[in-house]
Amino acid sequence: MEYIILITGLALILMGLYGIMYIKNIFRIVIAFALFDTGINIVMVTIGYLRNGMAPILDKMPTEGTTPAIVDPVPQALVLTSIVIGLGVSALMLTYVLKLYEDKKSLDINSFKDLKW
Amino acid sequence: MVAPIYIIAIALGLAFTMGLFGKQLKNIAGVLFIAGLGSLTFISGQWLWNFMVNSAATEIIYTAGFKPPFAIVLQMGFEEAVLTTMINVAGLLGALYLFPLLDKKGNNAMMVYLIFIMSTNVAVMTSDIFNLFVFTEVESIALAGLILLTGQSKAFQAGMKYLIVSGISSGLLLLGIIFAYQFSGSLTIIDMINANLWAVKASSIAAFLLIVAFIIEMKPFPANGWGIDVYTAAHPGIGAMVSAAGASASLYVFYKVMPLVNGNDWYYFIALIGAITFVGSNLVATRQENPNRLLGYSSIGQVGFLMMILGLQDVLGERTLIISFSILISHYAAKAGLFWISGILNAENIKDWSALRKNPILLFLFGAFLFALIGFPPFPSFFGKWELIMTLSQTGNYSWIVVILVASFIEGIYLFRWLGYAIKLDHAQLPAFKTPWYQLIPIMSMGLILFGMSAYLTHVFNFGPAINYIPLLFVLAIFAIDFLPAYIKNTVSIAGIAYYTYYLWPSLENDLLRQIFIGIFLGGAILTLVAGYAKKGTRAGFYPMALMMFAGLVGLIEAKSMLQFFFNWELMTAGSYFLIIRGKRSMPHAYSYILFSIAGAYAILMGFGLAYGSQLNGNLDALSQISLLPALAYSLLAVGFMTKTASLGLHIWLPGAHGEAESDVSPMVSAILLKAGVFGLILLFLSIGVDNPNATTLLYVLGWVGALTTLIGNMGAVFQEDAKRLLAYSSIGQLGYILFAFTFMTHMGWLAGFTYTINHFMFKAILFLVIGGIVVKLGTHNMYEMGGMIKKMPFSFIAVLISIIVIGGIPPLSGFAGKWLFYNAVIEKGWYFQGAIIFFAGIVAFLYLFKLIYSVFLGQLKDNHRNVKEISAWILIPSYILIIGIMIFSAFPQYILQPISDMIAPHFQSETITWTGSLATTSLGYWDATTIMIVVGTAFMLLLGWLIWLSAKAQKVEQFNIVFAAERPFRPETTHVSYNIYAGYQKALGWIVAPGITNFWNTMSTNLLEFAGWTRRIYSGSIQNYTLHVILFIVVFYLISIGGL
Amino acid sequence: MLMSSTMRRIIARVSGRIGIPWYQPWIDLTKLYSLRTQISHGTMFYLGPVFRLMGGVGMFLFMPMIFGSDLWSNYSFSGDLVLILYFQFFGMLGMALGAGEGGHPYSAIGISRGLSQFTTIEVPMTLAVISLAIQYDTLSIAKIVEAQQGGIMHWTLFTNPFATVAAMLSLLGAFGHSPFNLVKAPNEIPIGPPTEYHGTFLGVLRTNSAILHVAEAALFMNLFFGGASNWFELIIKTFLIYFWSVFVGTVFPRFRIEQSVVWFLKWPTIIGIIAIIIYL
Amino acid sequence: MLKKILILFLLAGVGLIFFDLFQSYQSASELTTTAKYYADNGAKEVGAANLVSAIVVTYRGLDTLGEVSILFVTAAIISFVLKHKPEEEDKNRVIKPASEILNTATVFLTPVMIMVGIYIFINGHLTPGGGFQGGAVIASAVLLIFLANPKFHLNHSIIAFVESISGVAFVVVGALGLIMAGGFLDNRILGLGEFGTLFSAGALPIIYIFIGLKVGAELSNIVGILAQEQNIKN
Repeated sequence: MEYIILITGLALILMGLYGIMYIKNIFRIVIAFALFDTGINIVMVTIGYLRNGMAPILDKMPTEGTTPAIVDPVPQALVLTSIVIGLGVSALMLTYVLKLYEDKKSLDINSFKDLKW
Repeated sequence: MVAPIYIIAIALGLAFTMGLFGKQLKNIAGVLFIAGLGSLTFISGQWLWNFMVNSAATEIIYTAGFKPPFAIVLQMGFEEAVLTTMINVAGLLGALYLFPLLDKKGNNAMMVYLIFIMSTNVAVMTSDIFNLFVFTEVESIALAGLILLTGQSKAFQAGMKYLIVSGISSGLLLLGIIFAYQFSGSLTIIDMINANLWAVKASSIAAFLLIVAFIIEMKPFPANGWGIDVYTAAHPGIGAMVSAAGASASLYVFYKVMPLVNGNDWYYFIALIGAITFVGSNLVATRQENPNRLLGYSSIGQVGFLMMILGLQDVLGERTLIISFSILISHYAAKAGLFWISGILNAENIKDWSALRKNPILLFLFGAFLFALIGFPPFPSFFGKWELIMTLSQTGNYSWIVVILVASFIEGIYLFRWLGYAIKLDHAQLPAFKTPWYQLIPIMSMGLILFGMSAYLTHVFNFGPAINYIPLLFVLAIFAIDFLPAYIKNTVSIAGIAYYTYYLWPSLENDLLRQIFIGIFLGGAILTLVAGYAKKGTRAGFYPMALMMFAGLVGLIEAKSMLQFFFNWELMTAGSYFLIIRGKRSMPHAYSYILFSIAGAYAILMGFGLAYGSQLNGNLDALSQISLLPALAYSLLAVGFMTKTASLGLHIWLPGAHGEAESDVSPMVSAILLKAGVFGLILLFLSIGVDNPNATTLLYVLGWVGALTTLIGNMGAVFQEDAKRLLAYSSIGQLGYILFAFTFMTHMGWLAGFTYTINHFMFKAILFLVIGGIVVKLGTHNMYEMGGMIKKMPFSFIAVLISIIVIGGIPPLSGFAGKWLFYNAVIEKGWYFQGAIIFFAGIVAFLYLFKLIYSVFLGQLKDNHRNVKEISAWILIPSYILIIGIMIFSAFPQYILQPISDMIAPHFQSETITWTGSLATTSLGYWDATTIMIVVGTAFMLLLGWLIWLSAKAQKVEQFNIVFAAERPFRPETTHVSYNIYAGYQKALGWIVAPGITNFWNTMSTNLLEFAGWTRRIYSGSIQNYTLHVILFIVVFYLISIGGL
Repeated sequence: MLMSSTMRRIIARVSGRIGIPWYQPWIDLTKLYSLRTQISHGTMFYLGPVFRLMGGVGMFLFMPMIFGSDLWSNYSFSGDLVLILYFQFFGMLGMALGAGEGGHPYSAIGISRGLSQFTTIEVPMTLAVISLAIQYDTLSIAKIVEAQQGGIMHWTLFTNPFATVAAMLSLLGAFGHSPFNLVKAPNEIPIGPPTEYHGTFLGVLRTNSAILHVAEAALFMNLFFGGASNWFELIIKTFLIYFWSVFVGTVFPRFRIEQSVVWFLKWPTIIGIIAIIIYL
Repeated sequence: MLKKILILFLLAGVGLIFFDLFQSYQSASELTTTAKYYADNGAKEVGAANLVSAIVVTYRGLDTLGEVSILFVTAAIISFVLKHKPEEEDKNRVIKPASEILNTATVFLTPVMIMVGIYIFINGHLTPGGGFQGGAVIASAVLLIFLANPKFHLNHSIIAFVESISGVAFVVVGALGLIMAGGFLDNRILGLGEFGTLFSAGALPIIYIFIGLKVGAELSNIVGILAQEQNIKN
């Protein structure tokens, strides 16, 4: 099970990279980046997965010496953070795209080569 | 003590609060902003103080009150204190600098700036890797915002590239973190390190992803186009932040996480990447004209350098930190300062930096920053590099040394071109610029930091004794009174030098060699400075630099250790560079001079490194038994010194540099400065010793080089039309004699060498003084525009006449001593053919000597010179003092040569010269200077008397009364035959001086630049290409490091 | 003086004229010394001839003339072969400067040519001298002469033929007769250093050139032809050495400057190098 | 074309890295030390049923602070980049009015969504969810409004006020933790209360409320500014 998810995540990352490097439309590049991010997040969640563990939400205070059978809560916490960060980054990117478009009236990535050498 | 956690609390609290202030309360926001940064600086500063003074223990901050690894832990140790202080100081000054801009953009901009600084602090302090990730993200996003402060479309493009690439690298970082976490079961860096991730392949990939992400953050060449664009597009004030604060932080972070891959090869790879970056960025920068982008390349190069040092930490051991710090702090202060200056000038092209001359303070700081980057004394980077090279060669890592030196040289290529532009280019029609206090203060404080750290690190490295403070302080004093008129400073300088000579002399008792050179250096200094009285005005900046050069020269004499020697060598180089570049058209020549000098200095440095490595003691006598690659070491040292003596192949800088220099600078650099190289060679040869198996070939080759240098130099002089260039070429020739003589390693040879050294000092000083004076008087360098000066300037004529008799080696004057000794030495040594070349060259000298004296003093007086007067007495006085010296040396050479031969006798078993009174005898021949003088003198008088008796009735006639086909030439130009009078000779032998060597160097530099231009095409400006580079970098690095390639 | 007249006779004979009587040069000289009007272009112009003459006289003074005679070894104790070699320059330089102040273009041209040619003339000479120094392991002329005593076969001419040839070739240039007389082409145009000189000055110069020639001839005699032990020998030998150049001069056309420069760097130099190599 | 091949080649390289990663990966059989510690003591120490929240807010509260500041910075940047004076907008820009359904839905749903959001972050320590999730829901409510009425004007000053106050409160609570309890962001400045009830887990819910408000405000702010951008006359 978790292997499949892992593969999915990794595949998503690759797709994202492909998009970033190949697609010409800058707006779609942002989408591709989001894809890449999602892939990362999926991988992260998968790592925390534990066979037949429940969500890390306890219904009662665990008794001494017995560890509740839950999945690893840490990656979930981390993933939460990384999602938010990704959100921020993509919001920022979109703003950039807006401004770039205002500036050149074009979404083609090749029209933004003013800085070189 | 305020807990470091308040850095976060205060910064964030303030940032959040600022949202409350609207337009109306903006001023309060501004005040709070600065105050907040101030308090950040205070907190980190007090911790630093706490560590340095009370040597407190490292402070651990447990957030949420739980022990690690279960909660995030910050750490405030000594290093963190240093780094955070650096960051916050830069942040505070930068905020001051940027304040108007931030103020214009409103509270939001200030918030972003504040959070940028805060997150940089946390990244330094945290010891939890995920927390590190979070705050580096905060940092990069905040930066992405700060880039936009200029609001230009370029900024948006750069920001986009930056966001995408850093996003990708942080994604990889996350992958690495999560897998490393699964393996180590913890998120604190230390636990991950203890888990030995690199040991198992599974986790080694995680470790790889972690490290590669951090490496990408440091913009390795060539996967760094995205980073450079940030420097280019962002406001220079932000560039300063990125380069000073950001780079320092990311380096420290890298240093923290490096142990994650503490595998056998990993550090090697890291060092390699660093080296490639160091070389690559500097190389590409050589073609750059935009100041900010140039600084960007240079920053990345420096970061690469530091990365390399960190990668070599296994080799460097406990020196690593101090070395890297000394490099880092120079980079920190210099880059911040330079970026800020750039912000003030706001020029698109480094050529426009000549506007800087309108503000001397900034110009001075600019120079200081550049020299700090290159690693000149007394700046921290100098000691850092020295320490680094010594340690590396001690451990036999020569290839790394080569890399470092090559890269530093390339760095010099563009930095000094830049400096030259700033000092020389015309700035008349450049727009004026304002330097408001809030922008000046940050720059000046960075300057202060730089100098302060220099002093501090000198103390830390315990290099204090290396520096002869008295002259340096004197230089500073002169600099302080630079505004005074020239003659006052002149007097002060002369007095100072005279006093120092007096003070130094006792310490040189029974060390004739050093006495001779102190005489040449300081005596020459005084004489040439006397000529300076002829100059009017303040001559701003002349005296500090001249004295700096002389301080360096004195230091060479005093040097006991290699460090002292090198320190003063660099000091002298810097001073002379500024002297030379003062000339009107001397920008390109000073440029080539400094480049050759740096290259030479690095050769010397490497040679010293080998000596140190083999002897493990820093004293100069370590040179005498070099066991590591001795042949190479000696060759390097020789080449290094020969860059100063302008020997064949390394001579192309000299004609321009000496020819274009000011009239009293030429004698300084020609008669005095060149002798520094001679001094170095003498020291080298002495320590090599006679028939040292490692140096026989070297000496033989050098002998040939010397001979050919003489020929080329004299030949070159023959075909000059510019009087000073003619003298410059003759200097090359004379130095060739000297080099040749010393390579004999025999008694006679060395005696000849010393004779030539002393002679050349005297007559070249005279010639450059007088000719320089005449050139100034007549306002032209071209000899064919002069003529007939003998009637106007008889005293100059006599001075020149005497000195050319000396050069020609015509008896009875002292030049003949050199020739005679040479004949004996050559025949004794058996270097007949070299000897023949030398003598041939000696005769060739007559051609240019005649051309010089004839076309300047004889021939036809030009109409526009009808009423010129004799040159200034201030120039004639030193010349005539020197003439007296020549006369004494000619009549009674034994008084000088006999002690010298006693001095060098112990060094050579070869047959010596015996003195009976004034009669010198060798197994070959004999020579009695005094008698010759007397005979010639009397005979000359007799003949003169006879002629006078014969032609008493001789009458003076006008200039044009000549047998000119019964015509009267109507213009002097038509009958003054001077231009290219050796045409026939050139036809026959001109090929000898065909500018092959110059062409060679030109081709070299062109190719280098071409290559740079070709390399930098990878920075195509396309986001996707940059992403491509990064991915490519990652893949290749992976395949090499883990993929088993 | 006798030589110069005879030289001109020979030239004349070869070129099929009767030529001048042998006493002609003396007539010229007396005329020159007694000329009324004399002009000077300045101090250096005035000193030039003195320097020149000094060069010639100096060579005499520092060279042992007759082997074994203390009187006629002159001041040779104060300097060796090197001194002699470099003393030639003394006169040359003075001449050049004096002529230079004359301000006549021809003078300058002549000097530049002379110097150019001279540089290369000296190359074979230097090589020869070095070769001698190696051969006799001394630079003292007296010693060299001493070593050549006892029969013609001991002369350097035979013991070290290459050096001799090289030196003799360079002597051609040193005397400055055809084919190397471009410096002061005597016959057709009044060109060369002496252009501006006349009257007493020219006289001094003439005297000097005579002395110089003899001196150089004597030097060669000492170096290569076993020196002289009495006046007669001295005169004969110098005479012959001198005429060698004259004969050559009469049969060869004049070289242009670059030609002569190159010529001296070809054969004479190579021979000189051989002269050294054989002693390596 | 060549570029495409190169890209594919590179992706193959990255794929190789991932393949190695995947090959050498074996799924965890038991909790890591850290996780085990949280599972055992999390409830006891923090008093939150939702361990993730416990970690996010308390154990790794500093990260959360970082997150918040990221959103904050983003909002700030966006607002100073896309700041426009009102006169730049063209009032008479005609937009096709939103469909009836959307309008009605907006009217009904917006309050509900906001309530749900608030519920989510108030119960963040008990049930799945928390400040960020709640804030996001609120922001989506705002987005809905914008969809319905593109010319809707968000009162930025109020939003800024909420944002700032909640942010400052967050920091202050953290600092209180430093003063009154074990360290910065320690939630034990208040009693842990009875496990599983609303008023438990010390300051955790309070922090979450502030986070929720802040995130909500920031996100809606971003949405608002971006939405406004379309009204600018070019």
